[in-house]
Amino acid sequence: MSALGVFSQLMALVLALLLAPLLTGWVNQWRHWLQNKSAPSLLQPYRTLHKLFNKDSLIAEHASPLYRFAPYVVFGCMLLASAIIPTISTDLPLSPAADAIALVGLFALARVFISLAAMDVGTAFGSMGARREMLVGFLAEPALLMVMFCASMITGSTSLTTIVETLAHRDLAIYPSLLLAGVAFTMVSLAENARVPVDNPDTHLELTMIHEALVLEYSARHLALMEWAASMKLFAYSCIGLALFFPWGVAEANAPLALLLALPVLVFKLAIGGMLLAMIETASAKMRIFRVPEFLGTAFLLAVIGLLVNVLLGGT
Amino acid sequence: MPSLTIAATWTHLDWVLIVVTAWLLIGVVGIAALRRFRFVAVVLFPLGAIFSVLLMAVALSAAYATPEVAVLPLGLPQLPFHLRLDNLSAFFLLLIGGVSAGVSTFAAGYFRQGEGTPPGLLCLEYHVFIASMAMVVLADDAYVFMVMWETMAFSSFFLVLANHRIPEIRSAGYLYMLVAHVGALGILLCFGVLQANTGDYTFANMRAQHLEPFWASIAFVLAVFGFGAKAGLLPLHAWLPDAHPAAPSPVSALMSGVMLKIALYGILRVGFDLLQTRIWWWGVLLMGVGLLTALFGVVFSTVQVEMKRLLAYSSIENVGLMCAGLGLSLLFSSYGMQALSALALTAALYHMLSHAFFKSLLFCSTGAVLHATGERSLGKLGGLIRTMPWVAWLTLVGVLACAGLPPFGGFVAEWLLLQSFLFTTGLPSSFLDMLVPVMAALIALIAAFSGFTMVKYFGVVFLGQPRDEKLARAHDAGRWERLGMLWLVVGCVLLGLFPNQVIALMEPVTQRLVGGGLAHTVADSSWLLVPVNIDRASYAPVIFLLGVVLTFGLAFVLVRRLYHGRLRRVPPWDCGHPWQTARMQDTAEGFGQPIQQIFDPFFRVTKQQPSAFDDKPIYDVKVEDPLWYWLYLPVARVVEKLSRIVGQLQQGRIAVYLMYSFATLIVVLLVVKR
Amino acid sequence: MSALFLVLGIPLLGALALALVGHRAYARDINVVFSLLSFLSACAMTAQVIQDGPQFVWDKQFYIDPLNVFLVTLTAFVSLNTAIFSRPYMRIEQDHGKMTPPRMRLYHSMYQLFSFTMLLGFTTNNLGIIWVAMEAATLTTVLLVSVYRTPASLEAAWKYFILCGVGIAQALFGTILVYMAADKALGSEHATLLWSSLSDIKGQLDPTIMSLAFVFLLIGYGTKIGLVPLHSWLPDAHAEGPTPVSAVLSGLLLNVAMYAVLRCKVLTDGALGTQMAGQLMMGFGLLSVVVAAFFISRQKDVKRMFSYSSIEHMGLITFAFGMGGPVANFAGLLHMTVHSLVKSAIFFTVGHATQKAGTQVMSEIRGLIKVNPAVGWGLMLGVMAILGMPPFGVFASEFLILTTAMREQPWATPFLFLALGVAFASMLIRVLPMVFGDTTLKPLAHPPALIPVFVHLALGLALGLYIPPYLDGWYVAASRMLGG
Amino acid sequence: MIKFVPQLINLFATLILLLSFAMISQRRIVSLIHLFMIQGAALVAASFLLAYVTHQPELYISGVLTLLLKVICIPWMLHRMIRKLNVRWDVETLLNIPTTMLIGIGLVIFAFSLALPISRLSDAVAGGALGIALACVMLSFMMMITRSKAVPQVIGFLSMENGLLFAATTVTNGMPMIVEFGIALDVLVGVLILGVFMFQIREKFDSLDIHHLETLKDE
Repeated sequence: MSALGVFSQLMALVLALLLAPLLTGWVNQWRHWLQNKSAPSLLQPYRTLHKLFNKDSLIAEHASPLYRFAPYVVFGCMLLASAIIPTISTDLPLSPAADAIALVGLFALARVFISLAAMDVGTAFGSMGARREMLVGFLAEPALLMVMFCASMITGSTSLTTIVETLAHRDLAIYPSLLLAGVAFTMVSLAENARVPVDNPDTHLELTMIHEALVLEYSARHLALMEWAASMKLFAYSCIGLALFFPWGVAEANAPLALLLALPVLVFKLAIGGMLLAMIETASAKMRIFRVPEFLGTAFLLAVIGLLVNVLLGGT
Repeated sequence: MPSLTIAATWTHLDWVLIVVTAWLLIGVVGIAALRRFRFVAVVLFPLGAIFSVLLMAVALSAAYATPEVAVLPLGLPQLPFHLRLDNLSAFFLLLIGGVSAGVSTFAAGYFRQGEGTPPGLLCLEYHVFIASMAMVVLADDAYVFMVMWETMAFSSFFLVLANHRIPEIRSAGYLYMLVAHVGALGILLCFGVLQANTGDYTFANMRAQHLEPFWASIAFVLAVFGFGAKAGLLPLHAWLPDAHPAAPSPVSALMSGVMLKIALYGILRVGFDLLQTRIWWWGVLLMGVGLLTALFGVVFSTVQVEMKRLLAYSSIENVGLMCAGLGLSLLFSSYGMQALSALALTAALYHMLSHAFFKSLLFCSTGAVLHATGERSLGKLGGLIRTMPWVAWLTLVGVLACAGLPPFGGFVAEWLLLQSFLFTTGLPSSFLDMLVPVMAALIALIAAFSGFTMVKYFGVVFLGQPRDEKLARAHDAGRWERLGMLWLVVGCVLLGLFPNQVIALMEPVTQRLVGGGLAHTVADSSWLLVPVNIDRASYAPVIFLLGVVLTFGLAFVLVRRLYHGRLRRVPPWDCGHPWQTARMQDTAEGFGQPIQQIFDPFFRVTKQQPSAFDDKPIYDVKVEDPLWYWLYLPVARVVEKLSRIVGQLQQGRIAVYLMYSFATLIVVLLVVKR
Repeated sequence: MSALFLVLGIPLLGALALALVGHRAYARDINVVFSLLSFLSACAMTAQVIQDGPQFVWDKQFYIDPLNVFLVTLTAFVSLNTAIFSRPYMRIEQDHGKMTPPRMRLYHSMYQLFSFTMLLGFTTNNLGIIWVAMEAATLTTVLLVSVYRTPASLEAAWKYFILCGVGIAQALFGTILVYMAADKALGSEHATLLWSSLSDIKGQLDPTIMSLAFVFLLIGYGTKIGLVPLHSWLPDAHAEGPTPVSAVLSGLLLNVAMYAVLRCKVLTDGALGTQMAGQLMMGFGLLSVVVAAFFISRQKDVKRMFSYSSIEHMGLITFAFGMGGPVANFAGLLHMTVHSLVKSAIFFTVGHATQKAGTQVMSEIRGLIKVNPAVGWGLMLGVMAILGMPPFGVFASEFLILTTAMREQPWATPFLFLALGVAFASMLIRVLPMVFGDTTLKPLAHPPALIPVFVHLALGLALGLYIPPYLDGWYVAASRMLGG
Repeated sequence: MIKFVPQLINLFATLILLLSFAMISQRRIVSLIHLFMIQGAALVAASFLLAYVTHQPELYISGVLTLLLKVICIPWMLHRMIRKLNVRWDVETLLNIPTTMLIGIGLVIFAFSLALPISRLSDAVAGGALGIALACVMLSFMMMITRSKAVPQVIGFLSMENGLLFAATTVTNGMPMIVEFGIALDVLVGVLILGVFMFQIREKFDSLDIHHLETLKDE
């Protein structure tokens, strides 16, 4: 691995840590604007995190150690995830350690821990949230996997860097399979990041909440880690989307200039992405919890069809 | 007979035989000390465990060795016991030894003085059970194979009946034995085909025969039927969720951890080794049955409310996945794609190994919980992580592994399986090309499902608040039990972290069976698991783990450094609801309910819901296996009807009887005359 | 002076002696002693055969060859163990008032006479004498079956007598036809019924007559084998007689009949040179296996159930011999041996169980394993063995039969599969609650005789794992002789 | 004289066949026994005749045996028995007489057709008798089926043995002596046992009607 490689790896990590809350803030801002509210500042997420870290953490008296570890584990998973997704460069020493499937596994690991933690305290909401989270997860996960598979069938690889390189550096071709996959991916990422229409990030409306129910018992630094992890998840998903469907502008091995260029490109793409996300959220309405399986089932189906289309029309 | 003079000259096979005899001897001693419980528990079972470790060591060193054969002066005169220790058997011996070491240690602390079968007898049955499994793997002719196979069946049958005073357990044992025997008959007929009328039942002869496709297919289907009955493939799975809970936990651990694999070994031996021809639809059949079984199993395991049943169904699921892997490998090798075939086979083998470890670990944990609480229904458990931390944390590893999460063994297997499913373009028939990705999707779905199940299992049993006040008095597992579980946990972790080394063990097997292997690609990349080539896919569990742990630690330290680590214990937030009770948590039913709603057609649900005006509202849902009503009961009814018809023959009148004889005479005379 | 005369003489003597003193208390022991003596002389005879091969005795009237030598020893052995078993058993029956001293006398002397007739049937070389022996065996067992004098036992005995008598009559007609054929082949002055001489010239026997003869012989002796649909007498006779009698009936008498059929089959095959005999036997065998299996599934009386299982196994054996060929014949002989061992062992345990429960109705026998673990395990293992669980010998023969059938007679295998499955299911579901679970039974007045049970089971087990060379030699030679 | 012998034998044969038919049709037990006795007598006569022609002393002996057994002992015992048990009539047969006769004729035809090929290549004095013997056996078999009382059944059984003996004598000029003795012994003992049985059945069920013997069944 080259020095540049190490550098870009660290770069990716730092970017993930820093940009993630920003992205969340950006999306929130846009949502408020679109809903004619006065938006909070772009840096609000940072402030919240800072505040939370300063507070004393309150923990239910019979909470087990698992409850306290979970936030760190989740945080670690998300950080690792964003480390192996090619955000600005495909020259990541860590990326061979985990390919697309492992990435999905990573998300699953995080999900399992967050759900277990939610069940640990044993309040009604915690377990309800855990159940719903797993319900969403076990449908979203395979769908996400299928989306990845579409790309990897085209590129003949499951390693993200290879996928991005191949997709980015072949002359523009229209892949109908990728179109289907794209739609499926959008639906999945909405569900996974607790967005409308599946979940609503900023209500505590008991009957509908999923993500908020999970972290209901958490406070202070644990809550901060959870939120940070959540925003990093959003960041990671967006990056995956960009990497799969708009891979242009991601730097390659030992190309420092491209690296310099890649950063603004990424920021630009994220900005657009966030805006679109906000639009979708505003435009659509929250659906009943039992509609969610249908929603995600559709996503799964679309992805599979994409796969089949790919086989049928022969990847390239 | 090999010379037993100098230990130096002993072959691997001799050592294995020594272990087996040792086990049998232990069993006999157990009979001698029929009711001296302490002795059996503290001396005999650990002794057996030691020999299991020995077996494991032997198997490890035999993995690369050339096949060794021996002939015991037992069995039929023309057909003495032929034994053969080749790489395949070595692999399975490794599995048997590794798991049984842990389980025997656990058993040392598990069996209690009590009703039912006396401990000494249990000891005998237990050791005969593992010994017979080892012998099945060694068998090199049909006769010894069948003998050991059935010995395995009925020793485990008696183990299942250990607490025979409970009628349910008796009926479970009955069903188990019945299905096992019917399956065995199938296997018998399969061997009947394979010996191709030569009257020579050695496997060597069977390998030499080249059957015409028709007979070969019959043999294969019979094998799938027979071994599938033991492995719990659809639709012959019904015994499994009954028998596993009925048995004492160590036995369920062995049955589901090892015995199911032995059944798959049978499919491997017949389908990949003995049968020389391979036809593509065999592979499709195996895949189809496997995936169907897997989906069925996992869907049912999510809605179970009894911990051992839940695990049993999850075993069905895993067996299905392994079967799918085998099928894919068969499909590839029928088209002569060695590399991919080897990949799929490796995935299946890996899954067998890791499942053996984590599933027996989980069953042991249920045993510990059972002892601590005397409660097997999920609905009454909860919060045990506080009263029995050892069991809880050890179980967590097993749960993560079973959920197929990185960086544990289960994930590696699924990863390999998906890899092999993923790159299957270029099969001759486009139909298969379409089929395989769909199957991959199905596998992904199933894997995600098992995550759901495992969260349910761990969350409901160990987390939350105890749903029953007697749980507060629950005690943690004893010394032996911890030790046994620890061993299994170590197995899970190692399998997760060092896939390359493990795959190297499987190399000879895949080379023998499908003439390909991963070792050459795996070898040159030390810390990366690279099935095909680095650009295509790679996975490094160690780095992965390090990554998580590092970020974990870093975050932990940094948060404390930059801010503080202050913590206050308070009662949980009651949502403005003054009295919160443990019964307000999700029950097991509640947790599985969404799945039950989505997959409604899978189940046979009988609901009893209260109306709004009930003063004593009762909510009761019974979720049953529809196959029981579609297949098993009708068959029973048909038999009953037939026997009623037959019964009419014997209706007591001597004149009628004489008429029978007379008619027979006339008819036969007519037959002969023409 | 051959030991053969001892083999035949001792039981005859025993019959006479016991006819005089059979009602005394010590008669039980005398019974055992005589059986022991005849077993010992059988061993001596076997030793002679091992030393100097097959032997003719008394100008060829008697003949010991590989086919019957082990059967003779087996018969002597099983009847010895049955005698041992019947000591406590009949004593308890007497205490219960089911037996009176005169009946005991009848029982004992008939028991000896019965074993004499069987041994005679095995050892004689004369087809006519085989018939006489079979008829005599029928008569003695009729008396044994009816010894309780209950209406049921009388009915059973009557049916037994009439049906078997008629059947045996057919066999006699067959024998006459064989004699006629011999008469044709050899001329009336050298005409003979000596099997050995006939088998020397079996090629010249007239096929038309022999085929007709075999039909009558098969139907005649088949009635005693209990082949469906000639079996009707069998379950009644087994269920209503004293248990020791049931044990020897299904353990030994069926073998004698089967042996007679085999002797005739050899001649017929030789004369016809076709598969006719074999096909007939296969047909009957298969029918018996299937029908018996379904009968088993609806039994309530334990002894009836096991007698149907005897029909099933005899059917299997018949099928095997019908299939012919070295492997199948070998399997058939092995199955005959192991079946008589295991089945008699089962009847021993069943006898004790029924005495504990005071009934033969299975639904009232529960949890033997708590009252008397030895009896319970004996029954369990015996049933496992008879159901073809390895490593018991029954499995060995079923293994050979099924695997051979799979390629030789594939059409038959589905039926065998079905029948074995059904038999397994229906027998296990009955026996399981009898052995395991909680109990309602009371312990016995006198200690049960369990040595015979476990000796038999051990032998059955041993034969699955190791067949001693002599026995093997006999099997092989016999199956070669049976050809097919 | 010699040249009449075969006709004579055949005459006896037909006589025996006739008697079996008569037995089927006969309801009165006493006359059944008489018929049975006559049949035995015919059998004896036939065997003596054969003995005289073929100069085989064994046949004389077997003839004497038959005489003692079938003509003297057994009928006498049967008479005593029915006097003791006073059963006179076998009123209801399971199958009415004419039908039985018709079936019987069918059986005879069948038996002859079976025996014909064999009798052709028979060189014994009266090879043709085989068919008749077979017919007798079958007829008595049917008689056993149709009769619903114990005694007639037994008589049917015995007349079946007559048929067999007839076959033995005429077709093969007598079985080996030892076998003959054995058979005779068995028959004698058999009849004795049957006699004992009938008394026991009588005392248990106070009737010799076989309908009482239908309790053991599998329905």
